[in-house]
Order: sequence, then structure tokens, then C-alpha cells
Amino acid sequence: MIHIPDFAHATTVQVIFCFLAFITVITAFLTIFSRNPIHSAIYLVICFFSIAGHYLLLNSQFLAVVHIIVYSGAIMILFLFTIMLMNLNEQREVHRPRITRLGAIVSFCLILIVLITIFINSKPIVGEYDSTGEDFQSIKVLGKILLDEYMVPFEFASVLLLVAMIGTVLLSKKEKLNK
Amino acid sequence: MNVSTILIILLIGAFATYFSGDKLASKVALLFSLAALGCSIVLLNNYNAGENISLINSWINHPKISFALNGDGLGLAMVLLTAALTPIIIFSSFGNEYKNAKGFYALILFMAFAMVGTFLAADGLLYYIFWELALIPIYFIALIWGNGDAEERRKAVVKFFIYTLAGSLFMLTAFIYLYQKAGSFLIEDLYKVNLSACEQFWIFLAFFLAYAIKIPIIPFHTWQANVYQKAPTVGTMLLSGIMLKMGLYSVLRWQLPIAPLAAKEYMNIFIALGIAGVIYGSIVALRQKDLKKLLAYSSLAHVGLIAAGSYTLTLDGLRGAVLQMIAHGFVVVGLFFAAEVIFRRYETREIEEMGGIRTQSPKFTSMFLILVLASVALPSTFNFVGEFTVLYSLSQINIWFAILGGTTIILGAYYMLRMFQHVMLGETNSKTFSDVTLNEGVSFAAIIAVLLFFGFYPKPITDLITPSLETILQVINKN
Amino acid sequence: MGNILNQIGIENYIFLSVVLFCIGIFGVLYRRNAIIVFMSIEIMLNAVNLLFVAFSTYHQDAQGQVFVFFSMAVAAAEVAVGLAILVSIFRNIGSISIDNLKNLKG
Amino acid sequence: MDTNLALILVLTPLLGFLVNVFFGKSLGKTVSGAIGTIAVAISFVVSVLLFNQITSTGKGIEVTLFDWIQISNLKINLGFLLDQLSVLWLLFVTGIGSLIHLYSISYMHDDENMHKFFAYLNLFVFFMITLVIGSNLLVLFIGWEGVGLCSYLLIGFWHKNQDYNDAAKKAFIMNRIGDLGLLIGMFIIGSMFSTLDYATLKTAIAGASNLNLPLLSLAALCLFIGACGKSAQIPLYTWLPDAMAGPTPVSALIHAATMVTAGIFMVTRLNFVFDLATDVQSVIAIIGAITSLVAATIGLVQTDIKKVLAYSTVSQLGLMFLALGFGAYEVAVFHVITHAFFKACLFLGSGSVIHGLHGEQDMRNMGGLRKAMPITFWTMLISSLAISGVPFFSGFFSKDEILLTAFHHSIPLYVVGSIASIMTAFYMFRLMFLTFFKEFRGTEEQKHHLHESGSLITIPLIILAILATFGGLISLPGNSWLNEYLAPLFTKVAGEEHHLGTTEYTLMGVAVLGGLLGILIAYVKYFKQDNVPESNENITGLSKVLYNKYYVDEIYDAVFVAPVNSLSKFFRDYIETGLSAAVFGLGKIANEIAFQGKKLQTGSIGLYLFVFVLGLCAIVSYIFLAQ
Repeated sequence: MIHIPDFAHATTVQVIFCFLAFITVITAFLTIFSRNPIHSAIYLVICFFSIAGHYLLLNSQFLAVVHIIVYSGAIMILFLFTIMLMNLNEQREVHRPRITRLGAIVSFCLILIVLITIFINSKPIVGEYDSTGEDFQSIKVLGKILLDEYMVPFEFASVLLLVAMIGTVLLSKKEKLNK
Repeated sequence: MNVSTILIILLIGAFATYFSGDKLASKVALLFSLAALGCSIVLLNNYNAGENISLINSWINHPKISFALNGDGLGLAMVLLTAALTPIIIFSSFGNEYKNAKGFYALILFMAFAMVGTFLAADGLLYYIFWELALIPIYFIALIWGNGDAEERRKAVVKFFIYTLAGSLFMLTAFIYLYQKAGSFLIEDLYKVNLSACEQFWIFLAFFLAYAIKIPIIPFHTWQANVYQKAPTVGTMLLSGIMLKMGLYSVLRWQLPIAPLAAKEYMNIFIALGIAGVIYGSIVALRQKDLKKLLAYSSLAHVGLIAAGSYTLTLDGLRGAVLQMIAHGFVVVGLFFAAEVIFRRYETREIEEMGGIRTQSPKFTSMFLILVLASVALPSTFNFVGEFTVLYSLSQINIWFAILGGTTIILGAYYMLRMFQHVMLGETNSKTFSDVTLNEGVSFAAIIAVLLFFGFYPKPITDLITPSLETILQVINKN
Repeated sequence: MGNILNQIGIENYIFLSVVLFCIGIFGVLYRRNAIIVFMSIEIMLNAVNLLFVAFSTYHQDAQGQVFVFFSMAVAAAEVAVGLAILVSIFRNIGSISIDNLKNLKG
Repeated sequence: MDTNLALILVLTPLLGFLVNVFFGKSLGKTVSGAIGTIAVAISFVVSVLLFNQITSTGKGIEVTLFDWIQISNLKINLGFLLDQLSVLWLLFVTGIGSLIHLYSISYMHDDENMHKFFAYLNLFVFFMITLVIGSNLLVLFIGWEGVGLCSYLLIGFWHKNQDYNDAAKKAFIMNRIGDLGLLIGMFIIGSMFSTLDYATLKTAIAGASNLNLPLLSLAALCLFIGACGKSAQIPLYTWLPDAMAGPTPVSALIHAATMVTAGIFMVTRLNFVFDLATDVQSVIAIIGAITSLVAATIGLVQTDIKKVLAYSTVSQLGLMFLALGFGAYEVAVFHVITHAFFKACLFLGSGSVIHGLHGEQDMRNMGGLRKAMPITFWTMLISSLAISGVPFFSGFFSKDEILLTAFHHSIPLYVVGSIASIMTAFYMFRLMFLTFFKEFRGTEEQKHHLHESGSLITIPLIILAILATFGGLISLPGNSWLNEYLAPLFTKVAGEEHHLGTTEYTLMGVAVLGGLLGILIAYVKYFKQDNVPESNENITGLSKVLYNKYYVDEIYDAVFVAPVNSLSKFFRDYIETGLSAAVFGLGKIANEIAFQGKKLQTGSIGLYLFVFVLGLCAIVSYIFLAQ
């Protein structure tokens, strides 16, 4: 049942998908393995871009754009700023005990195997991919849904962001000593 | 007018007392407790006139919980006991000065409120709420206004609190299980549930744990003596006079009718446990050095007999148990008050340091002696009526139960008279003992009057409680 | 307009997401640097987002994308607060190794 | 009318009690004494009226006041039954009661709490009347326990002395042991016949077919245990001698004439029950005989004048039970009445002696009081002759009838009873010789103050002595007024009317000779040879055992009291703490689990996550892969 891409007769889309997936996984790994946090951050940016590529591939342009703005733009800048603020480099990283690494690898393998086994075992019924032909993911449609059906959560998201902003300011404010 | 009136009076009284300030608090509390007593007497009249004084309001729809108060004879009798004892208890505390008196008296009224609620509740969850609610005031009363070393007191009181709370949780579990079966917490619906013998056994046991700790039945009594000793006398009176009657009352109202098969099956074991309590409590009481502890163990012995009477599942047993509950409530309040009267003058509860009071205070001696004699169930006191009935019912089950339970007559006389001898008689004490004040005398006189009157003429109470007990027995014997 | 999944297959997206998610978990366990741990969490979040979008397309339904949108908003807030916390921790103890954060020890 | 009479009868003493309790102190000693005496005297007058009514009509009067206790299958009224038996008892209870009240006015005049004394005495009379006239067993029980209470109060009247208080406590508790027996007996009877009412019970038993006799016997035995407690029979007799701690009028009224006969009253009242339980009757007879002998032997060597009389009382009560055991109820009742006369007289006389000697009770310090106290001497002499069974005094007739009955049923018991009688004669005259003859052995100061008591003391003595002399006339052998009077009470046909034949006369002769022999030995030993009992340290051998009352008190202490006390200590020190520790242990276990569990919380996020992942894997695989 599982649709295995036939590389010999791969379509363009398939090639792009494989390429993007490869980049995503590799950069994700590199993010974790690079000793220098700055490098990690840069790999992560690449990873995010590739994920944005997946979004484009799935024809959800709006999300791709938002993703790039939020993740690659805002979040990663925050990361970078923080790293630089703390002046982190590879020397500061403490050498970890072997048992930790072992544990990490074990859990990685375990959860990977379990999840994949579950997926395979659950015998997904993947029929024909239907296409209603309707427009379901243009910005217009999304905007309507967002401000119609999801009006209240949308407002709450703004409140959440506001609160997060205030919280951040409060947290990063230097406490006045001896007061 | 229905039974909720008395609850409202007590609750308002509690708040009014709290806001009336330290100076007025005791008087306001007395006023409201008297109002509650008056209200309960009016209710009794209405009930006897055939008026329906029960109340059912739906409260929460999911799960189906009602605000149901059932004013039948049994409940009313217990309410009357509470309503009559509360003013006496409050009045008896007039000789003491309490810090933060407004809180103290408000808690007393609040406790009375919760206990009356427990006696009236006809809905499992409402009953449970009142049951637990009664625990909170006594916890604070004992903790804040108690006596003795603060650390030890805290230990004893916390032990009591957690112990009883833990027992009650089993009861809550039983109620939830019953709700699953009945779809309602209303007592009539719970009576109707058909349970298998095994289910009944577990439910019976769950109830038993809650009640055995509250009553207390041995071996669940370890909290009792310490808390009685550490609590202020008012707290001890509330605990022994009314609160442990909650447990006994609940046995009759909830445990037996809901799980009748188990009650019948294991009757002998529980009667034996009650009687073991009688003998054990009496024997331990013999060698107590602290007056309040001695009274605590005597209380253990008496409630053991009451519990044994309840578990006989006969009309006599239940009736005797209720009569004895009421009688014991009055006697034990009187006895603890006597201990308090002595403490006010001697500043001690050690029996060894007393003695020779009789020459200094003949009036007090007479009243104390009457209470002691009532406690050992001398005929013509109310306690005799109850004890005789209970023992008679036990003799119908098995003559040995009556003989062993009857040892309370001998052992009770032994430890009480021994105590009386060492506390009151002997060479005149070097410390002066002023005779009872008017306040104290009125409290004693009220208690003694009740005991003697019903000793000769218990018919009003018997007539009041018998119909409801017959109803309960019908439920027990329905299958 | 045809469904893109006709050519790729939803299962590939699932595999990709699972792998990404596991990488995230691995990162959290493997690294001691709190910032990298944060990054790993972001990877995990993105893995889920990706799956949302994939299934949104699969079902031809915009709801999935709306969820991704909200999830991004939450992630942004979370990162902002989290990094602020990290900064103040760094300010206090001069390190952001999670090995040093053992104040919750029982 | 009858109801009113009964109520006056009962309530007058109660009224006297209340007046004395509340106003006694302010009224003054003489007035409070007078109130007490008049209250009882009124009851006596009412009793006489009732007696007249009953002798003329021959029928008992039943008075029902109200329902008292409701029990499913029996309804207990608070009601009175005034029939031949109860009225007879009333007569001597209130009659002797009035005399003793009169006596006490003088005797207790020096006591600061005299009003209380009279209050208690009145309360006692109230309860005693209730006991006697109750129409069912439970009303009897009110009186039964009530008189026990009064006995407690009066024994411990001088409450500053803890020994007296101990004696009082002992009396109350021993009585309560008996009371438990009585209660159990009531339970059995109640469940068998669904009634505790005498009249109903009598008809129920008479009409019952196939009675459960063993159960009925058990009930009778339990009732008898009750009687043992109240009437001081073995094994519950030890309280009575100790009860002499109370003031002497109390000993006379409660512990000789009235309360201790309550057991005999109860057995007589329930004769229809005991008649069916023949085994129990034998037990009663044997216990009665043994008690009478044991008490008599102890009485031989006692030196306290009141103790001698106390053991004599126990012994005489034993004789009465001997008669009861043979179903000779009227004989027992006869002896109760004569005994009440002469024993009350003896006690009051001894009280007069003690009063004269300012509290001295030891006979070794008496002697030669004959001249100083002639009235006391003569009245006591008459009573001693009566108790010793010297012909034509009251005791002669009653005791002789008991021995006669015993002879007809069981020779061994007759022998035991006769020996006890001989001993009685001996120790009574030992008492007389030591107290009234020879030289005075007390201190000079006492000798100086020796005087006859006042008229309030001597008048009751004289009246009682007259009664002790002529009391026997109510039941002369062969022509018994008493037997006829009591006949309606008993189911048994009076077929055993003794014909006065040779056997009877021989036995009478033997009894008289025995009595005279006892007197003679006492005369030789204590008058001729002028012996005085040794002081305590020099008593040896058998007399030491007797002097120490066979060590029964010590045995009871060791067997019952000490184990209960040590058990109490054991419970208090070990079981209580153990249980408490068990409860705290539960808390400690929880604490320990928490303490151990706390170590799992290392604070290491890596470990948490690792475990979290493992858990996630486990749960997910369980959910998806387990099927």
C-alpha cells in the first residue's frame, strides 16, 4: 500500500520533495550536532526554509510566507541575539557523560521504531486522493475562516502574544539591586 | 415551616456571632442557639401534628444531587439533642475567657449547623458534605483553643482530622458506587438499589470504616482519648455529646438499610466488636490518671454498647441505641462540664491532685454524683432505659452478648465510683474549692432534669422515634 | 487543480514528520545547552505543523492550516518567554547548561 | 383512693428527702430529723391502713401509673402491687424505719451533716418501698438499685475516711454483680413469657404447656445470683461486714433489718418460678446452709462489736435461704420478720454502747457496761436470747421452723444449720459477756463519761425488745396466723403443715439444748474464766484464719481485682500505645514512601525526558500494538 517513489521515473514534484526532505533532515541533524550554537542556529534557519519549501509544495503559500516571517525571521533572530548576548561558543559546552548520549540514542531509535511500526501496523487506507477542486487554501479563504469561525481564538492569540511580550519585558528587565 | 429553618438560624447565628465582636459573641451565640432550640420544638409540634416538614429541592442536575432534608422522628430526635445541648454547652463556657471569642462561638454554632445538617440530610452527597463540614470547626476549636503543649496538641488534632477524613473517603467511594447503580443520591433511591451480597459487603465495610472511626469502635479509637484531653472542654462536649452520635445515627440511617444483607450476615462480628469496646473501654478507664481521658474511655465503653445495640437489627436494639445515644449525650456533656468546673478551680485534670472536694462543695458533689450514677445507668435515670433496652435486645440475639455487655454495669460502676472517690471524697483538700456559680448550676440542673424526667417517662421520645425506626427495619427486612 | 499528494503520497510526509519529531526528541535528550534544547523543541513543533498542512491538503480542508497558524503564534510567544527566562537564568548563574538547573530536585 | 394511698405511701419519704436535701441545712438538725421521721411514720400509718384493707378483703391492690419502658414484646408499666407479701414487708420496713429514724435524731445529733443523713435515710425508705410494692420486676429493680445507692451513700457517710469510701464502693460493686444476674434473669423471663409483671407471669407460668425448664432454671439461677448480691450470700457476702463502716442506725436499718432481706423478698415474690426450678432450689439451700455456717465461724472470733453482728446477720440470712431452698417461703418470711426485730434491736443497742463510749467499737476495750447502761443491757439481752433460740422468744419459733423444715428435707443441711445456730448462741453471749459484764477495760476518761443514752435512743430499743420477745406469736407452731395470711401467694398446697409429733418436740428440745450449750460455753469461757480475746498480733492458728475471714477478701483481690487492674495497666501502657503506634505507623509508611519517592526526583531534566519518552513509547505501543 505504501507508495514508494519510483526514482527512475520520478516526476519533478517527487524530486523536489526528496530534495527538500533530505535538506530538512540533514539540517535538523546538524542543528543538534554542531558544537557551536551559532552554527546550530544557521542550520536551523536552513531547516525552516526547507519546511517552508514543503509548504509551498503543498500549495499553501500563505503559511509558507508566515512561516518564513515568524520562524526564520522573528524566532531565529531571537535565537541568534540570545546566543550572541550570552557569548556562547563551543568551549563553553560541557562534555556530556556517555550514558546520556546512550540514553538519547536509545530513545531516538525507540520512538522512531515505535512510531513507524505503529504507522505501518495500523494499515492506513490511503485511497485515491480526492480533489474537490474548490479553493480551500488561498489567503482569502483562510482569512474568512480565521475571522469568521475562529474569531475568538484569533483574538486570544493576540492577547497571548501581548501577554508574552509583557512577560518577556518583565523577565528580561534587570532587577534593581538593594531596593 | 420546614426543617431548613433551623439550619438557616444556626448559619445566620454563626455569622452574626462572628460579626458581633468579642464581647457580645457568647451572648449572641446563646441567643441563636436558644432560637434554634425553640425552632426545633416548634418543628416537633408541627411534626406531631402531622405536618410535612421535609424539604426536597433539586440542587445540581448532573450528577443528580438534591438539597433534600428529611424531617422524620429519628432525625428530629437527634436535632433536638443537638439543639438542646448546644445552648447548654455555650452556656457552660460562660465561666471561661477565650481569646478571639467571636471566632470561637461562631465555630460552635457553625458546627451545630453542620451536625444538624448531617442529621437531616436525605441525600447522600449533601449528607457527606455536612458530615465533613462538621469536622472543620472542631479541628480549629481543638487546635486553637485547646490546652496542653501546642506541639502535642497539634499532633493529636491533626491525627484526628486525617484519621476521620480518611475514613470518610471510603464512605464517599461507597456513595459514588451507589450513585452509579441508583442514578441518584436520594436516600429513597439508595434504599431501593438492589445489590449483590458481595457489593453489599464492600459498601457495608466502607461505611463501617467511616463510622467506626467517628463513633469510635475499637480498634479505631486511638484518636479519641488524646483529642478529648487536648481539646477545650467545649470542644470535648461537642465531640462526645453530639459528634460521635453522628456516627451512630448514620449507622442506623445509612449503613444498615443500604446494605442489609451484609448487616445480617456479619451481625455477630460487629456486635462482638461493640461489646469488646465495652469491656476494653471500661478496663482501660480504670487506670487513667487524667480525668478527661477517663471520661473519654468511659464514652468508648458506652458507645460500644450503643453500636452493639444498633447492629442487632431488632426494633429493641435500634430503639435502645437511640435512647442511649440521647441519654449518653446529656450525661457525657455533664461529666465533661464537671471536669471543667474542677479545672476552673484547681487548674488540673490529674485525678491524683484532686480529692476532698465534697466537704467544700456539697452542691457540686450532689450534681456530679447524680451524673456519675446516670452514667452507670442507675434505674430511674434516662441511661437505664436505654441500656436496659439495648441489653435486652442483645439477650435476644445471644444471652452471652447480654452477659458480656452487661459487665458494663459492674465495670462502669467500678471505674466511675473509683474516680468519684478519688476526685470528690476523702480528707478536705488544702486548695479551696468555691461552690458552683449560678451559671454552672443552671447548666447542671438542666442536664439532670432531662436525665431524670426521661428516666421515668421516656414515652415521648420512644413514640417519636419508633415509627422511623420501624420504617428503617422494613427497608432492612424487605428481602 | 489536482492534488499534489497524488504524486508524493501522504505516507512520505508522515515519515518525514516522524523523523523530524524524533530528531527533536533526540536533540532535547542529547544536548545540554538550553538554547539547543529550545531549537529541538522548535523542530518538533515544525514536524507537527508539517503534518497538519499535509493532512489539510489531504482532506482539502483549510482548518488544518488555521491550526498551524495558531501553533505558530503560540510558538512565537513561547520562544519569546522561554528565551527571556534563559537570559535571566544566564544572568543569575552564568550558565545555561540544563545540568545546572536542578533546583527542582526532590 | 388506692392510687392515692399508694402514692402517699411512696412519695412521702421522697418528699422528706427533697425537703431535707434542699432546706435541711437551714431548718436545723432537730427539725430535719423530725421531718425525716414523720415522713416515714406517715408511710407506716398508710401501711397499716393498707394492711387492714387487705386482711379484710383478702385481695391485693394493683395500681398502674403509666407506661414506662416499651420493648417490642413486653410493655413495662410503672405500677404497684399491694398484696399480702408487700404489705407485710411494708409494715416492718416503715415500722422499724420510723423507730430507727427516731433513734437517729439523738444518735446523729453531733454530726454536722445530720440533714443529709436523714435525707439519705428517707431516700432509702422511698426506694425500699418501691422495691417492695413494684408490680413488676423492673420496678423492683428501680428500688433494688436505689437501695444499693443509698447503702453506698450511707456506708460512705463519713466520706473523709477513704477506708469507709472503699467499703461503700465495694458494697455497691458487689451488689452490681448481683444486679447483672438479676438483669439477665429478667431478660430470660421476659423473652420466655413476654412479661415481667408478677401477676401476668404467674398466670403465664401456670397456663404454659411444655415449659422450657432448663432455661427457666437458668433464669432462676440468675435471679438467685441477684439475691446473693443483695442478701450477702456466698460468694457475694464480703461487702456486708465492711458495710459496718456506716453509722450504726444505717447498719440496723439497711444492713440488718430491711435491705438485705430484699433477696428473700424477691425469691418469695417469684416463688412460682423457683418452685419449678428444683435444681436451683437445692443450690439455694446448700448455699444458704454454707453461708450460715461460714459466717457463724467467722463471727466466733471477731472483736469488733458491729462485725460480730454483721456476721451474725449473714449467718441468719443464710438460714433464711436454707428455708427458701426447701420451698418453705412462709418460714423464711417469718424469720425475716423476727430477725428484723431482734437484729435491729441488737444493732441499735450496740450503737447505744458505741455512742456511750464515744466511738469505741472493739469489745476488748469494753466490759462492765451493765450498770452504766441498764436499758441497753436488758434490751440487748432479750434480743440475744431471741437470736439464740431460747424458748418463747421470737427467734425460737422462727429458727426452729427452719431447722424443722431442713430436717424433713435433708439431714446434712439440718446438721449444718444446727451447728450454725449453736455457734450463734455462743458468739452472741460472748458479745454480751465481753460488753456488759466484769470490769470496764477502756480508758479512764471513757469510764468517766459512761452513761445511759437518752430517751430517743432507749424508746426504740424498748419497743424493739418487746417485739423481739413477742414477735413469735404471729406464727405459732400448729396455729400459724402468718401461714394463713400468706397462703394466697403460694401455688403449693399447704400439705406439709407440720403435725406436732414426737420428732418435732425432740428436734425442738435438741435446738434448745444446743442454744443453751452455746450460751454455757460462752459463760464458762468469758465469765467464769474471764478470758479476753487476744490482741491482733497474738491470734494464731485456726482463729487467725477465722479472724481474717478465711482470707476471702484477699483471695477476691488476688483473683478478680488485681488481674483487672493489671490488665487495665497493660491495656493502657501497651495495647493503647500499640494501637496508636499502628495508626501513626500508617502515616509513617506514607511518609517513608514519599521520602523514597523523592529520590526519583533528581531534578535532571534529561532523565525526566528519557523516562517520559520511555513511558510514551510504552503507552503508545500498548494502545496501538497490543491488540
